[in-house]
Amino acid sequence: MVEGVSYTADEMMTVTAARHLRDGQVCFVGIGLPSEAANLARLTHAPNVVLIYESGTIGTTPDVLPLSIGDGELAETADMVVSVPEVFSYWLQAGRIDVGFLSAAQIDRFGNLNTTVIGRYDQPDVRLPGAGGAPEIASSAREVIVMLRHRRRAFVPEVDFVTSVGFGRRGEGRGGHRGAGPTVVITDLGVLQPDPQTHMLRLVAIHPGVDVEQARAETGWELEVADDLGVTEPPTSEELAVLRDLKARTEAAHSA
Amino acid sequence: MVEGVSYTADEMMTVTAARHLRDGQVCFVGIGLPSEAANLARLTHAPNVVLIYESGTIGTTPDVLPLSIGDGELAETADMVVSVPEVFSYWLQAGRIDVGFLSAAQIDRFGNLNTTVIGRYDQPDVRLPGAGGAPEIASSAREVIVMLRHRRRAFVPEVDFVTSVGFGRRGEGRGGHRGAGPTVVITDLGVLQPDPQTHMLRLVAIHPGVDVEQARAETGWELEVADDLGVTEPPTSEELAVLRDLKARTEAAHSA
Amino acid sequence: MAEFTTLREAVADLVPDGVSVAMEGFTHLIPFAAGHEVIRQEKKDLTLIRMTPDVIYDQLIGMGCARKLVFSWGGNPGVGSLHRFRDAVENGYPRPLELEEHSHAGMATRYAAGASGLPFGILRGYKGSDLVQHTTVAQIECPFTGEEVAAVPALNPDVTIIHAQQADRSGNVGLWGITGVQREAALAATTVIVTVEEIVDELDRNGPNHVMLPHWTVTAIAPVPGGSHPSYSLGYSKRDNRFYTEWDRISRDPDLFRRWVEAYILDQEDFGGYLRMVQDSAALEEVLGG
Amino acid sequence: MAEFTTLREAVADLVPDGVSVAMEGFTHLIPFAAGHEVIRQEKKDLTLIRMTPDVIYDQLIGMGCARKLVFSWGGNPGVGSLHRFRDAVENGYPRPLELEEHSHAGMATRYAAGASGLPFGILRGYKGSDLVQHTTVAQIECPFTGEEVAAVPALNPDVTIIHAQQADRSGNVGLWGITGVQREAALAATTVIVTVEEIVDELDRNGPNHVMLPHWTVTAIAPVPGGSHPSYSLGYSKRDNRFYTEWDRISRDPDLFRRWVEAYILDQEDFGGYLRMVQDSAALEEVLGG
Repeated sequence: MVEGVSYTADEMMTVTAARHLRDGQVCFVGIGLPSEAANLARLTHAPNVVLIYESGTIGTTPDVLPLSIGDGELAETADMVVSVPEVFSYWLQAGRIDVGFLSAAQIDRFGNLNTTVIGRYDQPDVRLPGAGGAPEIASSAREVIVMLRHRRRAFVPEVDFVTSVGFGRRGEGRGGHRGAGPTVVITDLGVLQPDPQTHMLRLVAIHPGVDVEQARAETGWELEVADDLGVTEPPTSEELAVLRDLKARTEAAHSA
Repeated sequence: MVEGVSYTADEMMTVTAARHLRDGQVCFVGIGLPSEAANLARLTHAPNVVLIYESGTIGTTPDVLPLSIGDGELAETADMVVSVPEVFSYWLQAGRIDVGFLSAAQIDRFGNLNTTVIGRYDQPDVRLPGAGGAPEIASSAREVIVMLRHRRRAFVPEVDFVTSVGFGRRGEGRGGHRGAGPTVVITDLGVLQPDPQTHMLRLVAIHPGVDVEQARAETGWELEVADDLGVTEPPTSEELAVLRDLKARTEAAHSA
Repeated sequence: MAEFTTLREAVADLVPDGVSVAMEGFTHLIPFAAGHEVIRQEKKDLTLIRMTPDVIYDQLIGMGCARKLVFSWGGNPGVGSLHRFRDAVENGYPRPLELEEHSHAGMATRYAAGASGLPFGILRGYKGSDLVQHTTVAQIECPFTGEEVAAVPALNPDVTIIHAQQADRSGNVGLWGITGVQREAALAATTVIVTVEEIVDELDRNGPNHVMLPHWTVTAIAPVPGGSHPSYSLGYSKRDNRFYTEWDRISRDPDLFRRWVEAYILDQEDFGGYLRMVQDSAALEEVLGG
Repeated sequence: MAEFTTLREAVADLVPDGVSVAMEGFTHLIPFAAGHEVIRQEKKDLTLIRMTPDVIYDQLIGMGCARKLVFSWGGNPGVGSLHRFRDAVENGYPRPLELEEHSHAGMATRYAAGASGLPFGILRGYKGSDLVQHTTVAQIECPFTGEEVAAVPALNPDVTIIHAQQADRSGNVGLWGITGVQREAALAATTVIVTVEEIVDELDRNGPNHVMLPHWTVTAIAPVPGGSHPSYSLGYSKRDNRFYTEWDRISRDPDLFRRWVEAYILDQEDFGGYLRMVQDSAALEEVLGG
């Protein structure tokens, strides 16, 4: 879209998330967009980023993206593979994770995440997969990067169920958790961060070509916008090339 | 001593202990006499006995006796080697051990064992090595075989320090522990077992050529003797041959 | 103590109706063959336990074998929902499904406590999550620092079933690659059934992360080559990603699902029959179209 | 994050007086070279931590480096007493030694809690043992069953020092054979120093029970071939059983002990000098006789 390089909103989201990782950081990664972003970082500016998947693969360097959290590729390219109890106790809970990635079906203005149910727990409208590793990633990782597509049904004033805590139902803060919680929420429209005082998520950057009103319209609460609202740098041609290469390799490998 | 086969009192003790193991039992073994006895059992009537040493070696089949609890031989001949935390949690504490062997500097009439201090804890006359794995072997193994030489200074009315509990200071019983405790005490003079009612150790068998008075004299409390006092079968020539072979191999290996 | 047997006999003898069963596997080494056998033998009222109930649990739940599910993440990995699981929870179809829901960290702690012979395990977790109001978790205080941590009850399945790469002739079981929580699930259980790709003279222990269950911790071993399909067995088979994608379509419609289970499981003698059928991609359209 | 350095620099920079230090090793891979370096640099007021303090801790205690010992079994394995340890406890010589004493199971639980970031760990243990009156242990109740279990405080050494077979050029550390509690001790510590037999291009991970510490969990790595003598490094060296027997004689007499430490440790530039000296069996008689 810019300078003749065309890219999709998902690519913008992935590239933005990748840029948030610094070289050498230890990342707890889930499947899907987080895995794409973390591996893009590893293949571009952060070659020494350490990727941990909850299946127990530590320091893994997959050549193609995993389709599941336990693909053989993850084990075969890992520095070490540990048991699932160990990955949660000696590695996540011990505070060894710099950055945890999370997604959700719903997020509220205080960064609380719902992956459990839409509707009432006992009689759900939609039963979602559940907690998985998320509650303890949310509490134990030094910081959490949330990635999800910016849609009004996902950005709700109050989540139906707090699976993983951000800053609490009333924005009361981190309640003694060791990690800093969701320091950034990256969407396909822009970037949100919690206000240091109120803990309420506000728009701090929009992606090129996106209108602030669009972000407001897709947010279920009255979205605050930072005074110094930034505009994300569009993906470089290198970022795009590496990402597309990775996805093409992945596609080829998984359809084989 | 009998039928022209001569043997030592220690050999009699080891052979007696070995006979107490049944094929297929899972044994938690310490260094020294227990290790001798357990391996003798494995090399004679109990080829499928499973030996576990607290260094984490599970199903080990050493060709020579280990000098330390962590000899390389133990790891190299083991079915598996696990970490020390795991050997105590997933294996001993979980109740997977049929028989635990223990020794001690002192034992009292209720089978309580002291490996901590002679004298007062804060100002000991003799500081002993300490607990090691013994307290939890004493509580978690299905039964405990105690092996120690029968001397008045070791067989005391009350131990100076209960490192590992037998039937309690006043013989009150097992206090909710899962294992049955010391079901047999094997010495170089004979065999003692707790009275089912009083939990007091009494002499149930003497070794050939040993006088009951000798056992009484070497016991620091008034030793009860079973009405049907048995006499241990002397070592067979096969038992002796296998034991001496094992010890000769061991000596040769360790002095090399 | 491990007995060599067939999967049919193992399930018939060792998995009575009403017991709690963990069929564990973290994407890798999922015991699909065992799950099919449970369906084929029409087991009822099971409490199914698993951190990551996936397609095989979707099949069991869809066929009404389960009364209750103990779990921490129920989805089709990399694809989306488990539709039979959702139907049971959202609509009570084909029967209501009681849930006992935890986080992964909580489930892993529960299994580890079970394997350790402890009544409970502790972790930093659950705090601030609404899970607290809907599951069995307690806060306890550190007697030394006063800090609060979460306590969760030990998990000791009546039966744990896993799939492994190898067993040797003594019945020692070897598995490697992503080993998940299988060792804890097995050591926590009263009865342990293991299906294996292969029986070998000596376990292949070259390479890191080899995990063993000694023969005396295993109840029954049944060789079922390919027994983890559509999951995989590192060194033996690849994950059938296409199957997972197709499952979304098969499971969405209760009638299609039923037809699929009849053709691929109930009408088959054993897992070998299923494996022959999934080779034939035309068969699927015929079954679902019919 | 692992820095390659010399053992001298690592001890000088990372082991200040007064810290708590765990030099772990369960008979195998005992970091003797590191212990000698601590003696050579005359470190003071250390809290020494170890499940099985053996000859190297006897040397440290005998030289007055330690203020306190946290342990579960203090003996010369397969031989008998640690005489310098006994002298410190029984007679306060050369200085009093405070004891914090546990069982093996308790110490293992404490390290595992430390490695897990928990304030305490739980186990079935201590009940009925007089240890309860002399150490830090509490009874806590299972919130689900009411059963009582023991709680012990987490153990988080300021510094853990271990000896391993290999490190690769990125600083990943590999060890195998009997691995004891080293992984937990390292993961529980603030600072981790590892001496290794060899630096290799790629870790040799063939064979079971290979354990790794990734480079980003290690502070400093120093190559010290033979650095575990008289303990051993599986695949590199054999246990020097004769040394352990001789130690009984050396350590029994404070003067012999002092002469031995001067000749074998203080007068040597580094562990290489010690290793050359122990090769020469005549040297010992000369030192002890002199």
